[in-house]
Amino acid sequence: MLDSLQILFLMDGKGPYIWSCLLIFMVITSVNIIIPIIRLNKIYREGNLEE
Amino acid sequence: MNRVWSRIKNWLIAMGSPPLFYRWATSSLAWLALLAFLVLSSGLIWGIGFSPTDYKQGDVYRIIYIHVPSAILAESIYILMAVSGFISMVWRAKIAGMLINSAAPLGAGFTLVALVTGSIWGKPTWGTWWVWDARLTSTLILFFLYAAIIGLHSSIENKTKADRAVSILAVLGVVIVPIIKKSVDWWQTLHQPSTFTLTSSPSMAPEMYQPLLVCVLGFYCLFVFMLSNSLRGEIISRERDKAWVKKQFFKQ
Amino acid sequence: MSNILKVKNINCQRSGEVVLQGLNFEVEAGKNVEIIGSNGSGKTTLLRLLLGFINDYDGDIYWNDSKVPSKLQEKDIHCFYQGHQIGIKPLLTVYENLKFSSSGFNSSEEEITSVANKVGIKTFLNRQSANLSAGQKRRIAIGRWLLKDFNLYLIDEPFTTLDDEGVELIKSVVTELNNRGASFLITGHRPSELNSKKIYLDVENGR
Amino acid sequence: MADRDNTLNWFMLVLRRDLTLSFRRSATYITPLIFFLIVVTFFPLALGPSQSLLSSMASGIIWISALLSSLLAVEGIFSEDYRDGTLDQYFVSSEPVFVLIFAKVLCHWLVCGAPIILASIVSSIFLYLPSGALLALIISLLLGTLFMSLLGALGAALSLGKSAILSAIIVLPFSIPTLLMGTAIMSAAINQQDYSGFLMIMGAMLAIGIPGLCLLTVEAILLNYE
Repeated sequence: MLDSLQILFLMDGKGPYIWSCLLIFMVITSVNIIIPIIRLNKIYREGNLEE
Repeated sequence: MNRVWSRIKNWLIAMGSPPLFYRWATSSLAWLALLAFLVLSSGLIWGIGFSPTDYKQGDVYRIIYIHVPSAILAESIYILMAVSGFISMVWRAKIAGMLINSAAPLGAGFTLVALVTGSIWGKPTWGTWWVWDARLTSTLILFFLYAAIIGLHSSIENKTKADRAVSILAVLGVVIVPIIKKSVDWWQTLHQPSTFTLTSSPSMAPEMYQPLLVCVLGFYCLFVFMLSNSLRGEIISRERDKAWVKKQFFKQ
Repeated sequence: MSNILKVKNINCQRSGEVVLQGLNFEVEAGKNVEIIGSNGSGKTTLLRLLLGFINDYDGDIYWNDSKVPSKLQEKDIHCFYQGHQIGIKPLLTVYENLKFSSSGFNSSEEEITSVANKVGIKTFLNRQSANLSAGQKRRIAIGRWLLKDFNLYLIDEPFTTLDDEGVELIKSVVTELNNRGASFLITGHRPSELNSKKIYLDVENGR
Repeated sequence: MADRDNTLNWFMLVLRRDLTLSFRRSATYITPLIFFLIVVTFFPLALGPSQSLLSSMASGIIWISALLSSLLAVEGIFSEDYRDGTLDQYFVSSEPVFVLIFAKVLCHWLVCGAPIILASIVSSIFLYLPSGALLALIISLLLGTLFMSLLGALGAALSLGKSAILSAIIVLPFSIPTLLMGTAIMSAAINQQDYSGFLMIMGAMLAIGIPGLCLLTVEAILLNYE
């Protein structure tokens, strides 16, 4: 089981390229998802303070 | 049959008014996230994990399962923005302007993903980080178009004015994008006789091609989720002092 | 007496606070209307709203008794608009300022000199407008009214920086143009001696 | 019939007015010229004076500096009229407005485009451009600077009252097809090939651009009046 993971990760030397691509995709997408949520919470907290 | 069609039409018209869209988005956000996660992860796992290795390039071609879908998505987000720009110019629909403002950062993000993965792909295959391939160059120009839209929108304070300026730019952009792609393709053949273009997907083996379709579908589901998420935030931030926002948003 | 312009209960908000509320008035051909209000009472907003520069208002505007979405699309009523900035180019001479304007581009040399004479700036015709006084620049603007017959003149505070002689000049020009069938919509701080229907903005908002 | 020559009078009037204004203020046609020459002389300073290197890059250098200088000069095309109220009067007058926009663009092209083309002849000597390509350079720049003035007018209208850099960012991506066509004409001329096909493409782009961009500019200016 362990070595098949090893093969999957290494992919005869080209593995890091693929995983770095996946990592960059996840980072950029999560930034685009989280920023609106943070903005919404900020408005929510400000809104409640006014009431 | 036209009963179904009229229900779809009513749903589309309902989406035109911010409160109704906000209610639909809040209720179905979780489902959209789940759907996007399922389709996308199955596509990626199938593509990266189980599809056969390419005889020429070895395993590094698997980057195609991220690079191509994000490039396609960046293109279709721009077309979506142009359509909503046209709607906002002709019918002055407020939600269309908001849609552009929330879709632009997403489009820029996906274009960035396509660019970075394209250059990472170039390293093992051609030994350089950046190669002036026709498709990569037109994606780079698309990124500049997104930056122009975001820059113009943030530079105008009055949001309704900013929406109309940005919809003009989006409509103009969608006319120019095919011209740019054609001239860049032609420019590449002029200076370099056709080397290996980055992705000739139709000629790929079927088992490599099917996961790619699933990945593209997954990316579209992800975009629908991200768009409704950021459009929801945009509506609330734009209509804060309206009555329906106080009733629906602050009372949760 | 068909009225050129009819305004029915106009409400307009500018960035949140109410500027115009329940405004009704008509402008008949050959008659004048004066909108009097303090600063920020919505005079300029009303003018820009009539001209179609602002379209987020509720209420209706009838041009020649037909409702038109925005004045910019409707071309058969000739309007002349003069805002706070009177649009005199310092680098151009007085003659060029009269000639290169939305009213003077078809008029011949004699017409322009005769209008300049009537308005009292004939002697400066070839002098650059940079070294003219504010009052004289206003006279150039008044000269532009005479160069072409418009149905409706929308003038924003014409009496500022004008001496008594200038006020007399405006009265004579307005009456002359009224006889030719043109009507005026003028805004100002205080009611002037023109024979015009006075509409007080501040009182309107109060009611 | 009267209406048509009325509009022609109107077009000629605005053109004459802008030309007299620009010639009275000599800075308007000198600054783009000097900027163009400065940018052109930077390249030999940076890349070294070797003739073979410069002559191979001459057409690209001239084209890029021509695009940039005609774009930066377009910033003031509307701002002065917008500030002192003449633009409102012109909009309200019952003359068609896009004629006014095209007159302003044409005036900017005559005032800024023409000096740039003259300067490009001088700079083709600086950069050892092969003499055969000089005629192609002038023709392609004629069309190119006109398209840039059109695009620049839209950028200036969109960012009225904002910084010029913003209108540059907005407009530069749209000038890529013109840049590619221009340099293609140049490389075809240098290799003594026939470049009439590329000229036709640039002509077609102008044919679509002039009506389309002028109408979009009218919409963009109206937007600033809200």
